[in-house]
Amino acid sequence: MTDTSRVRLWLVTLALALSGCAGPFPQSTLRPRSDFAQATDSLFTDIFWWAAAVFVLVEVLLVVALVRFRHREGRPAPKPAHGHTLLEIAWTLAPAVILVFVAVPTVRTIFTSSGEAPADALKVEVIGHQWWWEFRYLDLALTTANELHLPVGKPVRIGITSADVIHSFWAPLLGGKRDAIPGQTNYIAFRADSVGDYSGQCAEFCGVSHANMRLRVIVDSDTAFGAWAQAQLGPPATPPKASPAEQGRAIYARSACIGCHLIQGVSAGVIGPGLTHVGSRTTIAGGILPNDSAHLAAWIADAPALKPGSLMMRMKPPLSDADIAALVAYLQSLK
Amino acid sequence: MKSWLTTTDHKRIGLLYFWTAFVFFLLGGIEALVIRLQLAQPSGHVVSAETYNQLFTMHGTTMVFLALMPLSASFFNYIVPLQIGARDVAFPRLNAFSYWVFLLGGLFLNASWFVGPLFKAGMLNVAPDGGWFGYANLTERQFSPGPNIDFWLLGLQILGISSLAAGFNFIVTILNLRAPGLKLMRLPVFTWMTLVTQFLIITAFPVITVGLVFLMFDRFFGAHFYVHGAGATPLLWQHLFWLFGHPEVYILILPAMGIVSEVLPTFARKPLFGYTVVVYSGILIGFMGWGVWSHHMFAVGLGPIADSVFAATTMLIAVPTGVKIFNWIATLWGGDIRGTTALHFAVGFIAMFIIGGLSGVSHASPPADLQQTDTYYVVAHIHYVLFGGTIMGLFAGIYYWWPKMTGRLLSEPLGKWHFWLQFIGMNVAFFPMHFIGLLGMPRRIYTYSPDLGVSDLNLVSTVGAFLIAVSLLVFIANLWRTRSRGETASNDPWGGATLEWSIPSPPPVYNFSVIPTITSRLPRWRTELHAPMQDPPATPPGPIHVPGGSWWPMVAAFGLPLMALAPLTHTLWLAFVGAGVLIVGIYGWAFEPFEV
Amino acid sequence: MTHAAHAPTAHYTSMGLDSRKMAFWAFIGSECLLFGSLISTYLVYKGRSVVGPYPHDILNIPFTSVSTFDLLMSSLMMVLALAAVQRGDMKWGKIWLFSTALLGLVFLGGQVIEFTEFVHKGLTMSTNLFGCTFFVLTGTHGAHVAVGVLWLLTLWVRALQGRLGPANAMTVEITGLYWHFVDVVWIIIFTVVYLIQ
Amino acid sequence: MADTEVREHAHPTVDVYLRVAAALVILTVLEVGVFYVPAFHGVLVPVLLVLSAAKFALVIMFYMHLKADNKFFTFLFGAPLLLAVGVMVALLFLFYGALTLRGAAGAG
Ligand code: HEA
Ligand code: HEA
Ligand code: HEC
Ligand code: CUA
Ligand SMILES: [Cu+2]
Repeated sequence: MTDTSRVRLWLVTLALALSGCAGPFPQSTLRPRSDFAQATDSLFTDIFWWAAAVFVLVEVLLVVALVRFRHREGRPAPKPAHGHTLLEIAWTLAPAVILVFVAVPTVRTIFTSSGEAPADALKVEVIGHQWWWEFRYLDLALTTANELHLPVGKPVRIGITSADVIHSFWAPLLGGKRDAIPGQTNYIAFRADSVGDYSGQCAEFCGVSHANMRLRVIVDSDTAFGAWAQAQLGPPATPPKASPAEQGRAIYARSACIGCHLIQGVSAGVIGPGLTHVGSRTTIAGGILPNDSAHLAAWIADAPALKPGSLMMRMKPPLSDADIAALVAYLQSLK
Repeated sequence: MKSWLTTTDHKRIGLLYFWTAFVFFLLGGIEALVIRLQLAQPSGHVVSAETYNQLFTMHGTTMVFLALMPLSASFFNYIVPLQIGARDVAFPRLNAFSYWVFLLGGLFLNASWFVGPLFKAGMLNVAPDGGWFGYANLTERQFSPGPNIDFWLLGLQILGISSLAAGFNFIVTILNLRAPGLKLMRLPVFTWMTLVTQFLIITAFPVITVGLVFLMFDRFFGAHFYVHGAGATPLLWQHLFWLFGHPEVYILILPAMGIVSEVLPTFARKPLFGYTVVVYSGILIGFMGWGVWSHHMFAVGLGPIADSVFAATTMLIAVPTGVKIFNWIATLWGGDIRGTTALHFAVGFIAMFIIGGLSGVSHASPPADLQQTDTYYVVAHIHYVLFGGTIMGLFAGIYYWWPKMTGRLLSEPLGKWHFWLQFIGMNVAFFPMHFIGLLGMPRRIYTYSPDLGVSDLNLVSTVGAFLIAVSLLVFIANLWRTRSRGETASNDPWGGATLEWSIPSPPPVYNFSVIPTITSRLPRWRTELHAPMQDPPATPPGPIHVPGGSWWPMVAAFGLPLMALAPLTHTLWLAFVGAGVLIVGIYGWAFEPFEV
Repeated sequence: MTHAAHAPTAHYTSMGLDSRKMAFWAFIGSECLLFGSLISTYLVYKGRSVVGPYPHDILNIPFTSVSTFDLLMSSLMMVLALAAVQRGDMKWGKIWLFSTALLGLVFLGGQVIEFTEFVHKGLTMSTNLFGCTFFVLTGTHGAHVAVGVLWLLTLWVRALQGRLGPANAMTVEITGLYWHFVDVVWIIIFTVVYLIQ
Repeated sequence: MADTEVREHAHPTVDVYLRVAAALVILTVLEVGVFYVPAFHGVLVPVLLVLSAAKFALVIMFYMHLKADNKFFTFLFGAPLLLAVGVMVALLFLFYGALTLRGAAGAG
């Protein structure tokens, strides 16, 4: 058993014991699932043990001093001691030496995890918006929102930037966060080592709904990823004639929706997330709501009620329930 | 009443600082309790998202600028002149000015809770909501159109003036008003740390002032200092803020370290171990604090070289800090330790601060910090250093110097209750935050998903916060009780070594009936070379002239919030009125006869 | 603070230095960080404006050279005023004090003309980054000059009233420290902003 | 106290003040001159920095009396000044160095 897994086990067990529930901890930083996350995790483990040693040493000394030298009647007055040069040198040097052991791997890891990736890495651009994520696959000419699909085992390089204020892109199991800063692109690079559905969220305070700016990263097998990309590249589904979905498309096309959303061939808005394949996503609204009829309907009726401050304002005039139902049907058809 | 409003007596100003800051501390604490209530459960509904953001912003701002700094200032004011054998500070009226500016600045900031209706918004709607570090460009008008951020940036500018004025005052006081024979290397460590802190203040505050001025020009006059579309970068704000912000955290901790360095020797009946080293490491900490600011920016993409440099400088600070810790332990070692409440808090400081220091070192490693930054792991760090460190240290100071300041001893049994409840409470409240953060909960979120698996830990933390509240109620009860029933204090209830214990508790207005001449670092103790000094006589040999009060510092102070109201309400004439009041105040002050 | 507090009753001080002067040097140290931050910002944002006018389109070196000369001369007047007051020559003390203030006013006038001209040429605070950093940096300096002028005029009036004499030399000296510091800052600004484009 | 008092007031004479003023004017003329001479363009920045540093030093040493005054004042002024210069250099490094320091990955 490596050190890393040992401390992880220890910490998780302790947390489990404290929390009493058997959560899988979907955002734990102690369960690395990529080379990048692995590197930071083992670095943290190192530091943790050094810190634990210093902690124990200091607390033990403190307690011993307190117990041994507490006041007792009749004890002679303490000998004044003004200092001790050797001791001073020792406890200046000892921490310095420990710090060398921390600093060297730190610097090494900084350079190995600085976002450089092989040329054939899959390149994705992440753009933070108040309060949702846009993902652009640069080589695939493909854009999606809030749910990032990646192939397992392949190097990926993620360029992170923002369209408005500063956000921070973070999917803990896959690695550390990087800030999304307007006018600047920051990079992280990693290779996910197992298939799975990883959650993450915006980590820099970005306004009212910062708490509601979540995301997920879905790491697929190579084939599943290919199939997904293929589907996303296709045109939006055309609803069958006279279905509620077709009615929904008509409503969509004459509502305010088109001003903000993109559906290929239908509308070209850029303020909100693209909806061309919105039906294929498992969540909506920055990953806070499941993508089902009830939530979609509630969202379309009054987004800010579900997500304070949402820039998708309440529709004015309000849409009728029937219209909303049709819209929902249409959006769900956009697989 | 009038005598308090016009007072220029450092002791009274110290008490004013104390009570004002203590009330702000309770306010910040109540804000924290509401935060904890909201987070006690996932998807909490105690407050709205907007209110939550105002709460944590005001909590951080209040604790840092309105509670901890001025609580330290209350000891600078009360204790430092006594420790150096002075009759007052160098500029008594400037001192009063600092206090009034602080009070008005604090009221200005907190008025934002109530004045929503004046801005056509609800109550609890226009308080600052951009975080205590107010990151641009979120704080630009485009993304924060309301007056919220305006209150914050104007309020902080006002408070900065107070701190700067006090900074100059105390530097001169400590350097120039020492009693004869009190060489620099004989100064009590608390006074030394005060001096270092003042140097940090006068150098760090101008930087945030500039950052705030830029923000003000952006918000009010259409400048683009932090707007990337114009070629600028919001990162400039982060640099300016943390250039100030990191020295600021040492401004918060050094006075507490000074207090601990006074309390431990007194109750271990042993001189401070390695006095010189402790002093120099304090100076070094202050100096090194200037070279580490980008460790708050490890996620912004400064590049591997800059990250490495700042990681190294940051880690180095652990060395002088560790030196202090070891010297404190060595002070206890071989002593004859009296377990007073003050000693409990001082030892609590060491025990808890180190936890925060060590998590700080884990932040100092940039790759590790990429997983930690902006999570509750950082919140754990800051509360271990600020609560486990500064607050513990300040309480040590309160229990230690309260008899000197009021003439009555706080109750020891209640003090122990207070200590243990607070000690347990803070660990229950803040220790789980390490796990909460490592398990992936970001900071500054008003709601979190039950799926994260941190709900129970959060509930535990909330319980801890309320335990702290109970401990503070015990403390308040202790204060209350002591007012009338506390044991009266002699000159020197603890057997302290420093000058403040040689005069009555509370001291007479003139402090020292005769200015003492100092021959030793521990003037009141017998050491190998020195006999204890003679306490000054109970009555002064001749009349001592004490300056009367002055209204002008307060008048001048009122000019500042008036000026701040001008941009806030878009009323130009208020700016002139404010400037006029300030100028009138200063002229009145400059030309009134006043004998120092 | 200027007058009565400095009655000649020499107070004991542990460093043997005048407390006000010491406080003032600390203040000047603090101002170094203020102007340091402003100048740093000017420098890091140099050349990042995305639209004009750019510095070389608009800065008028001959004009500003004259202003610089003016400010340097005011510093000379200031030391002469101090020397006069110290030797008790209040006649010249008054003259030099007033000249210092006058040259300060001339400098301010020059700045007003400069700013107005820039605004006419299309450079305002909100035009571009050059505008932001230029106006805030030079404006902060100008504000310092304005305070200095007010202060000097106050001393001059006190002198006219006969309430300023050799006993107050320290007050004049401190005023001078402020005034020279403002001059020194301008020396840097003139180089960094105007000459190094 | 008396001796320190004397030291504090040992100010230069009017003569020195005048000569410093002359030096300041000459340096300023040089600065502006250098600015207009094309031959200097390659070394404009270092030359200007040296010249203005010289002016800076003259004013603080003679007009602000730091040269003759108590060394402690030099510390009160010099330490923050050094800090300010250090901060400036660091910031310039961080802003201008960013592209190259960040290496290939950061440069995009
Ligand atoms: C009192 C205030 C205080 C103090 C004293 C400190 C002390 C330290 N801090 Fe902390 N810090 C804050 C207050 C403070 N901090 C605050 C408020 C924030 C958050 C701001 C915000 O974002 O809102 C913060 C954030 C913060 C960050 C940024 C985290 C992030 O946002 O990602 C970092 C990163 O390096 C850091 C590091 C350190 C270090 C290395 C120390 C060191 O000084 C600690 C040194 C002490 C010890 C190490 C213990 C004793 C030493 C020994 C016993 C010797 C042996 C030890 C070793 C060999 C390791 N701090
Ligand atoms: C400076 C010191 C300081 C202190 C002392 C505290 C004290 C506390 N803090 Fe503080 N905290 C900060 C500084 C401090 N904090 C900072 C800088 C931030 C970052 C802000 C930001 O992100 O912008 C922060 C953020 C912060 C958060 C994170 C918010 C978020 O990111 O969303 C939390 C959450 O739990 C928290 C909790 C607490 C608690 C429970 C206490 C407790 O210890 C409080 C104890 C006090 C009390 C419990 C009050 C007692 C009141 C009474 C007894 C009532 C008496 C009433 C009458 C007499 C009328 N704090
Ligand atoms: C003012 C612009 C605007 C208009 C008009 C608008 N939206 Fe949106 N929409 C947004 C924004 C912005 C978001 C992202 C909000 C968030 O997550 O915080 C969004 C999100 C959504 C989402 C969730 C997408 C996802 O993957 O998370 C759906 C579905 C949606 N809108 C549908 C609609 C429909 C249907 C209409 C018309 C009735 C509409 N929108 C009108 C701006 C708009
Ligand atoms: Cu986006 Cu927080
Ligand atoms: Cu820091």
